Amino acid sequence: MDENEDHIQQGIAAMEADEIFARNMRVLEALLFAATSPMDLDDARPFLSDNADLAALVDALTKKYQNAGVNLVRRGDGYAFRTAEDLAFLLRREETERKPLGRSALEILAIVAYHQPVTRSEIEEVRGVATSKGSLDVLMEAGWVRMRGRRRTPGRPVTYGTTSEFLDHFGLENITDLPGLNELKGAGLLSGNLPPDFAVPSPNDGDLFDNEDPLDADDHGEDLLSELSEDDA
Amino acid sequence: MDENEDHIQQGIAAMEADEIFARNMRVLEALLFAATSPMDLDDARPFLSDNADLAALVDALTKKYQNAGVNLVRRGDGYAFRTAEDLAFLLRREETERKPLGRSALEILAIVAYHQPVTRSEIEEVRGVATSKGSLDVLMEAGWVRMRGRRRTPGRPVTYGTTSEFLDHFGLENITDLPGLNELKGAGLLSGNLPPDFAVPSPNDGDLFDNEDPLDADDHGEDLLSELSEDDA
Amino acid sequence: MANSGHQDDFIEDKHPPSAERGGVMYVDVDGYEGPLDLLLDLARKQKVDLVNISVLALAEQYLSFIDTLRERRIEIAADYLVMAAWLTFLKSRLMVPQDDDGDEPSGEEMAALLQFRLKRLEAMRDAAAKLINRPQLGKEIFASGSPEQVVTTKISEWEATYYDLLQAYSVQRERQIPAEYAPTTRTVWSLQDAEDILRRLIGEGADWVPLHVCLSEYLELPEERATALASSFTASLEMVRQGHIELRQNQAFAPLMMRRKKSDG
Repeated sequence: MDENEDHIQQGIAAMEADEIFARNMRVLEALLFAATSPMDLDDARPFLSDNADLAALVDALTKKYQNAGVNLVRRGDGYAFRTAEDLAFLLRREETERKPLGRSALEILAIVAYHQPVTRSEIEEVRGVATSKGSLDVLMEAGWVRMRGRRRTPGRPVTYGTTSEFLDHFGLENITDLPGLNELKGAGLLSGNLPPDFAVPSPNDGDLFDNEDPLDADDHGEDLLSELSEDDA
Repeated sequence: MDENEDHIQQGIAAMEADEIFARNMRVLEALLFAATSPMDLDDARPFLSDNADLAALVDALTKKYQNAGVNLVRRGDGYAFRTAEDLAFLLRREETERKPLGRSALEILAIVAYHQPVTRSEIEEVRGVATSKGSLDVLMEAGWVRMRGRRRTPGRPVTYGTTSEFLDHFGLENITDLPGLNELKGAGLLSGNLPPDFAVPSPNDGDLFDNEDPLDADDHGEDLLSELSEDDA
Repeated sequence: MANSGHQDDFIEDKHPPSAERGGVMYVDVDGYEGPLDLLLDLARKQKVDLVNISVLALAEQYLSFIDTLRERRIEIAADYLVMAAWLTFLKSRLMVPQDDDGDEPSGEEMAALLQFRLKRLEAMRDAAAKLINRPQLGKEIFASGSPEQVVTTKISEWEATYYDLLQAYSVQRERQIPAEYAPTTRTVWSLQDAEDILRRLIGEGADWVPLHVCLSEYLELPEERATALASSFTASLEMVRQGHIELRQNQAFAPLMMRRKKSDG
């Protein structure tokens, strides 16, 4: 008798757990569908059952949409539904809102992405040419590049990095998914002026480095030294 | 031999048809997801295989999302993904703001409470100042004051009274629990020096009085006479 | 995603047309983004991998290009001249046999550095091309086109206490009580009034008279009793001080007797 009842109880508990999981999945599905930009899963917590297993939910949801016309994708710290990549050709439409990036802006974007955190003078070192003020502004206006902090070196130059919108726009799960990153690292081409056999840094769009200070709230990146030199010129 | 081959051919054709259908479904799914407004199915035609059975596709897609957090729904002439109705609460946030009731609103409320059924001009008579419509609106929005009916006198002014929410908020069981003249005096709220004819009415928040008419269903309390006089002013 | 065709388009299409006519290279220096860009373009013309490039040949091409520009009196930005000076130095290092003092970079080291910088710039251009050739959001990949907004409704919850309500009622009802009050004038005897009255009552007689008998006419009025007693007593003390009258009391609580002072003439 007892054993039987136990089994029944376990059965009921399992059923309930299944129902709760299914409901959580629907809630997460609805929240992710309703959002345009990637959503931090923690933001869904208030709407899920207590102690919901977020990882398991995302896993199940990702699988559910694996072969659909819409996929659940990871973008940095968040998740979002996006149309399937293999339908790209079919769905392709010329973007009208954004002006295409100029050659130099795109080059700077790539340098920021692969070398971040990077200062303006380091960008200039790679390109061998002064950076016109507009180029970085365009990238920041597009929402792809941000000021991360200030390097703890003389002059305290502003450091730049990419944003989560950058990941989202170019369909990258993480900054380490940049195309060709490993080859570049292997070839020692991300190492500044270090000889190739030194430890090669990886791009990092997250936390500040040890040699970076956070920006103050009222620090908008005006760089006294560079402003002065520009005024002089 | 021939028959066998026929079967194989049919099998291949069926397989291909399935694949085409599945692909069309994915494309439609992606298009509906990305559409900025409910999509006319005909707009999907250029993206689908020739002679795709739109009705069958929509049917299959509707079924697929039937129990999901998001449903495929018809909106006007088009279709769109929308949050499942039972999850609509996910998209509604409520914020309650606590504000102290203003002095004049409080005074009007008190007069309505004691003198109900009372017209606006009677309120003004007791207060000795003009009553802005806004104050009465605030009280009605708060759910404490309601329009009871119209007084059967020239101009047919609206009569106001209190609601059961009013009783709830102030912890009264009945409107007659409001303290009378002697109790107000006893509590020190009214001074001893009152003229002999000073009276505190016994309030009534129940049925219409004999000289009150019920409000018509389409009567929202607009007061013809006072509107006119306000226009003149 | 990136195929080399795309990439070349993207890199090359904004470059100025450069062509060799009659052995002379015409290049618009304004079309280059700095000396490194120019060097990279020249290096590509060697049609070998950057690893196998002849740095010496590259330096010579660069210097002769700059010379051409100078001959044609084209103004050249300082960046290009700095690079020209550096390349001249590099060239001399490469051509003159090394003295092994180790302090100065050798020609080979300088050449390797140049190669590194060219390779890195090229790598970044390739990376940029690969990036821009990825399917982009809003172009090939799409987010939900009609996201459902979270609607926040603000509910005002009014606060008022029962006491507030009753007070508001009482205050305004009282405010509206018609102000038809008759001022109740309290009679108060001033000291001067009391003195005048005492003088009159005592008259010219010099007999002892009890004070309360003098005042009996006033003491019967309840509203005047207190003030009449207090003021006349105080006035009488003053009058004693001034020497107009005399006061006498036989024992505590006995009637207070007074009379005109004899000498007061």
